[in-house]
Amino acid sequence: MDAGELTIEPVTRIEGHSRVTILLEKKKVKGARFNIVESPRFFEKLLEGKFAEEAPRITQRICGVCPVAHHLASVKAVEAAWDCSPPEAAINLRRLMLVGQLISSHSLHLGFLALPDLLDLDDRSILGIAQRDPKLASSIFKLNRFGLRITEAVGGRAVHPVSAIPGGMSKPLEGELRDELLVTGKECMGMAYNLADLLDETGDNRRELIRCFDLGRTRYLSLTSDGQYELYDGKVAVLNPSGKKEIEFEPKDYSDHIAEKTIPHSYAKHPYLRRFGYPAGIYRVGPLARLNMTARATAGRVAEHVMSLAKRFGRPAHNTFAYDHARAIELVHAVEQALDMLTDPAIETNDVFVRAQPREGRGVGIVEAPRGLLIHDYRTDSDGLVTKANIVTPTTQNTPSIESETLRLASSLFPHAAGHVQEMLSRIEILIRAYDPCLTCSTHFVELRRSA
Amino acid sequence: MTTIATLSLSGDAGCHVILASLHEKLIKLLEPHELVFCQILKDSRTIPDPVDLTLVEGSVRTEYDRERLREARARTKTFVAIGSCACFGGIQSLCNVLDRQELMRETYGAMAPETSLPRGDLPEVLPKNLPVHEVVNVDFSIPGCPPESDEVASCLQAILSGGTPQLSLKNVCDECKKERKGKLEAKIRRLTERPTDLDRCLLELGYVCMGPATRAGCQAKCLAANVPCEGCRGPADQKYDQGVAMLDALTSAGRDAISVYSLATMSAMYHRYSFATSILAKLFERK
Amino acid sequence: MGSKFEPKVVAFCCWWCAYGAADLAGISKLTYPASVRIVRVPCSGRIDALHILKAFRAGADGVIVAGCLKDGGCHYVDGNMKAERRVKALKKALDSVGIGSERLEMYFLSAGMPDKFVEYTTEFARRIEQLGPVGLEVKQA
Amino acid sequence: MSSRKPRIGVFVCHCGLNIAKSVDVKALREYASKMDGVACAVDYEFMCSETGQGLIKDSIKKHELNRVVVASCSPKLHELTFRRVLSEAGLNPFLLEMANIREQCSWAYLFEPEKATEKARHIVRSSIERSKFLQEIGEKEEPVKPSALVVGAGLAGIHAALGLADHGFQVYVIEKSPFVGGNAARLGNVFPTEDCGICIAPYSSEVHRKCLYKQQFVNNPLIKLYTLSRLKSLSGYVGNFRARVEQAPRHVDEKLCVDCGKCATACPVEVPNEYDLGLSRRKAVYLPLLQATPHAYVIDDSTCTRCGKCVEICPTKAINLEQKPSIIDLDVGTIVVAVGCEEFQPEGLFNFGKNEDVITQLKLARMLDQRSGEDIFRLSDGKPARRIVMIQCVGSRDKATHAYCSKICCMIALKHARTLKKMNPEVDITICYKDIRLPGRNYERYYTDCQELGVKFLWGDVTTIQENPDRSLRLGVGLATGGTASLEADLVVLSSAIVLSKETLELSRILNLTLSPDGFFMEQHPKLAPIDTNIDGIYICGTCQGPKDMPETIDQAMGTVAHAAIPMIAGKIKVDLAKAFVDEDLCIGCANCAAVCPYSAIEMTSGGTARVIEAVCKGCGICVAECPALAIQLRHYDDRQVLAAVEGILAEE
Repeated sequence: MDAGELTIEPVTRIEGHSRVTILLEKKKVKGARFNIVESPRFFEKLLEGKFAEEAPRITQRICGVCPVAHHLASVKAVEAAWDCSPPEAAINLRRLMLVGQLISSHSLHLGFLALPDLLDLDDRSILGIAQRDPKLASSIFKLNRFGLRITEAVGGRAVHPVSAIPGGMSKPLEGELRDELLVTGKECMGMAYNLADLLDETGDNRRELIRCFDLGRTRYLSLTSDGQYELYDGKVAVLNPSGKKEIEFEPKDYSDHIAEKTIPHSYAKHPYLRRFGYPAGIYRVGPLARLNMTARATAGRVAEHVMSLAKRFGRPAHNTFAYDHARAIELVHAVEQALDMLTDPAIETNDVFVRAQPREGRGVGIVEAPRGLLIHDYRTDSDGLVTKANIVTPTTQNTPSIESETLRLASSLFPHAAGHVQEMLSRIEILIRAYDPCLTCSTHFVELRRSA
Repeated sequence: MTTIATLSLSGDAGCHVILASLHEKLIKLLEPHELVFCQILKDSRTIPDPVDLTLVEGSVRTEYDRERLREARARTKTFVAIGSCACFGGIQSLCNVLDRQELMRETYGAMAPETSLPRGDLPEVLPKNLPVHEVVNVDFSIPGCPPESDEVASCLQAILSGGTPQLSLKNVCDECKKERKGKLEAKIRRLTERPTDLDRCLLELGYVCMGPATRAGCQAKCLAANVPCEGCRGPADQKYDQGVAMLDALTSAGRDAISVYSLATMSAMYHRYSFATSILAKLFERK
Repeated sequence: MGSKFEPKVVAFCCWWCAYGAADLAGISKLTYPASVRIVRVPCSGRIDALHILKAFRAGADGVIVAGCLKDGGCHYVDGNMKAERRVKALKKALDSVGIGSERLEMYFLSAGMPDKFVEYTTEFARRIEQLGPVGLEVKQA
Repeated sequence: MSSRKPRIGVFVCHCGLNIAKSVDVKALREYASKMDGVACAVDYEFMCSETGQGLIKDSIKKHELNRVVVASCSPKLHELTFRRVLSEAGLNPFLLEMANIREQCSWAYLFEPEKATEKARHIVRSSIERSKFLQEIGEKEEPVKPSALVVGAGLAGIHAALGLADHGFQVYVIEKSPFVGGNAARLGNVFPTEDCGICIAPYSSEVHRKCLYKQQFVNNPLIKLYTLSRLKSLSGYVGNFRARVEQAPRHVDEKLCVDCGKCATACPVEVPNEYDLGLSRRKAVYLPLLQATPHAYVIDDSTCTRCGKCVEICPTKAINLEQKPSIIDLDVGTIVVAVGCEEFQPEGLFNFGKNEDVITQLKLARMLDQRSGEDIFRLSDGKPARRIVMIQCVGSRDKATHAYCSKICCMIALKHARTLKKMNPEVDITICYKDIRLPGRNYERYYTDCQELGVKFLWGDVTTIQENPDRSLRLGVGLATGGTASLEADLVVLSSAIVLSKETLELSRILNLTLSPDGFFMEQHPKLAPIDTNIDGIYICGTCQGPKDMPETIDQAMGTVAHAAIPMIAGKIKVDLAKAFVDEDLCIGCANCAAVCPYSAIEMTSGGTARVIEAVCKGCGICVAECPALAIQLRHYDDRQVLAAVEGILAEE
């Protein structure tokens, strides 16, 4: 095999359609492309002329895996545009829902997508896990169900919730639902610990595999509130490859810092930090970015795991496998947080809504989706209709890294891979999966700054 | 043993999330059968030929979608459309009123600082977004955005045992707990205000609630959360146009929101999920 | 071909008034454009938005809704007024889908007004002639 | 049968040359014969002739047709004929579709055969396409209760009740006031016969006069009268109405009361007598007039102090102050509405309400009815009224109040002027008018009499009215002939308009009757169905339908008797089922349909879904367009049928 192309199509066990192409020339890897062939659905254009208060329920259809994040980023954008502050109780419910989303999404990713590789199963699927370790499968299901159930209890529906409306929430959390969630939440706690331990063990067991994911150092971007872990509010911070906070900006100023580049071979675009240019300014978001950003984990199991992670990969951790471990750590933290919130009687507060007044304005709503920073940016007219919209999804932000790491991984493997092409391609897939890319999301990355 | 494939076209993978969320039920359901293709759960890369049952999620937006759909249909005995994208075109059909070139230009065009349009080996975007049945024959449809997990389980069970899936023939209002008083308020209300009377029918209060023209089976969950029905499950009888039915009902009730707001605004209310199949969308198809 | 554009106009006529007026026009040997094609309905209030839209879909270049006179002329009390509201809303919708509101019109007349029937339909058919074909794909049967 | 594959027979009529002259009927038949589903196509000179009908019947049998399209004249002419033909051939009549190629085609394009033929093709194609979706429609029978409700016991209501009772039907009459007679009982002598308004004999009565109210009405065993009663609600439909009536307490037992009057003597409360428009006074327990029917005292709850003196003194123990309102449910087959009218109170016009000597004609009627000498007197100071001015069209023919003509005010004014002149020729009477309208038989005599008696007629509008120091009034008149005139008057009498009372609005809502733009109850058709209403089984008569005089009122009352009797004599009504129907699975119970139905033909069941009462539905289909759930369809005009006609008429050839 001297020259030609190797392709993986479709990349499996990720959400959405992509193709990896490795270009070969003279027994060397010359290039790699990560083609997102998932169809564009033009959500930003679609929003134009629609009632902005409908946007939270429309835009969440961008993603069936992290609809809550879109739902909430959208409602925050509308509230920002209309200068409307929902009551504290509503924000608490939204935070709870976001944590629920994290639990369902992370458990889905770890159980259905990532673990089959890491456990090196014959049948690399959830069915294989169910066969090999029914107890593990059952705890993955329980965790996933707990997350979905939180979304349903707070949002009205398990997938595509409806309750976040400009001005707050359409309903409070009913007492009996809270009681039910507390009971299942406590059951899930142990399972989350076990899952995190399992990932930690994998770190030990599969050193050789993991070592090949040491593919360089990048910047990280996430929400943070005074150095603390944050999903819903706060500022956006940029961490440099050495772990120093370089930039911190208000969500509304995101476009001053982030620029986007159209990529010929993809329906997604590559974002980068303006200050550093492209491709130097590419960065990563998601679980690893959030953990790297967090100054200090509190005590308890979360702290232990964070230490273990730091010990294995340094701080900030750059090894892409660390994404999976970070995801498991976040899962533990999310279940803990959910239990904390549910234990506080304030979660049942009835006062969850203030009336919103449609007006002309622009608003940016940013939340941390399971896969990282999610930006919704709307302009509305005086009738409250959306005139322009821009949505930046986490996978879009990770795509440049996915592509450059694919190239690096392929290059490092290829000279030794003769005769083991399948193994090489499989590793590339494992690499891509670690990002938990959601390509249904990634196609909606657009800036609609129409030329005058 | 039945061989099963799932295919996702243009959509948000929500239907696959629902499938996954069947958890133990899914394992049990699949036990006597074989899942031969499911890009999101399994590593197989092509749909085998032949396959007994294919579930297709998502709508047809690109040439690539269309090819894969045709190929899957050709290889499949029983072909099931799952979710409202597959059944009615889904939410992305609201763009069907816009020109494709303009969409592409505005989406990828005037962008700072560098500008270029996607090209190369990317699939061509079709002039409009289509529901599956407008490209190939479909044996069953399970609508919803996403469909209810119980419904998906029972439909699959029915299909796998050789039967016909039963969907509710009633409308969402049938399952709604809100009280109707038989009096419509003439005011048009938007969800910028939460309903003042949380026990009262939202349609009567003036919200555009699609419950009357939408297939039941979801237990009216949105209504239980005080949010009007978005019509995500399509009409109970698929030969009807749910949005036009609502438009009719609301105009003569004096709440002709459509004469206040434009079609672009109201289509997202009346036809949020079914615009591609609506008569209004059909009227766009110029010579 | 150079031949003049011959529009297709569907005239939904309520049984009690407009249909009667059309009959009486014939009885009086009055003529009006042959492009006007009459569809009988019991009451103009029966006409769904769907019927009108489907008429356009099926190739109509213009649609007339003809009902009884206002202020008590309707055989079914106020079906004509309900139809009028629907037509108003639909005109807006037609504008948005690019067909143009001027291709849909509602007329009110009694069974004893054949001259009005002729006047309205002639005027409308002229209007559509000038507008030209709607340019829709005619649905394949 | 209708579910079978359509086998359509197309029958093209030449109508002599009426169709064949401009439509190429042979080519049309040929065209139709090639259409999908057409089993036979025939043309014939006159399809409606015996031979033509026979041709259709034979073809139905021979070709096993299950749909028939007749291309001929307007269905307005022969739809029923051809439906009968289908019935006789054993096909359901609703499997017929007519293609109107005469009125809407051959006659409209008489000299343009090509156009006519082409258009005929469109019409026939549309009919064929529509016929494919036609379905059999049956009919059903509903029983009709042989009883009637009459609302209002004035002149119209009494006559309607008597007529219906004469037919042998049970009649319930409800009247809101304590006594019957309505406005007619207050008018004194009435035109054109100058007899006493409360004693008019019905047309069918015995040779000598009897007082109507005392004799026939009260003694008729088939008439049950409820005074002080109001209709609260109505449910059901023709043949099977249920009316809920609330009766206020009378406090005096009608059967026990012997009219001794002791109670009234003992009663300490004295108030103006509304029957006399306050010209006389009555007690809280009272009879408004000696001839009152029912002939029993009544206690007026609003003024009674509950002192109990009447209870003590009543010799028959007829009085019960504790009596409570009662609810009565009446099951009836038909309803006659005869709630009458009121005289418009022209507050603010011509100093009415400010000056006691400005009165209406009704008050003058009461004054004349009570007269005891040759004069009537000013109400302000009791001096004889020697100069009287009447003003016509007050509140009538006037856009600011009521645009319509109240029709009887001219006659009332002339009647009163004549009576006054006959009482005292010295009285000076001037009538200011816009037009004098006297179209009734024997009415013109009043005009000539008045002229002979010296009544002055002044054509013009009264523009000013002022009070002189001696309390007399000075009127300025703008003459229609130009210039002005000035009149002095002791009494000014306003000929005020006829209007419906406010509570009639509420009644129209309860009965679901429509009101015409002038505010009166609306008849089904102004000419062809003047006593029928939008609701089958409910009829209207008298002044509640519009201003009219007594002969006309009685005409209408008799008319309602005849019409209401039709279903009750038959004992049943036939209902064809070409009506709306509800798919209960889809119905969401929003009640939109019930709200828009002009006939109250849709009721909500206990199961929360809508139900069409077929006997009431008139098949307009308004509900169908209205239903957001697409749960209602109209038989014979369902969506598929309408759309098939639309697509058929537009299809390319």
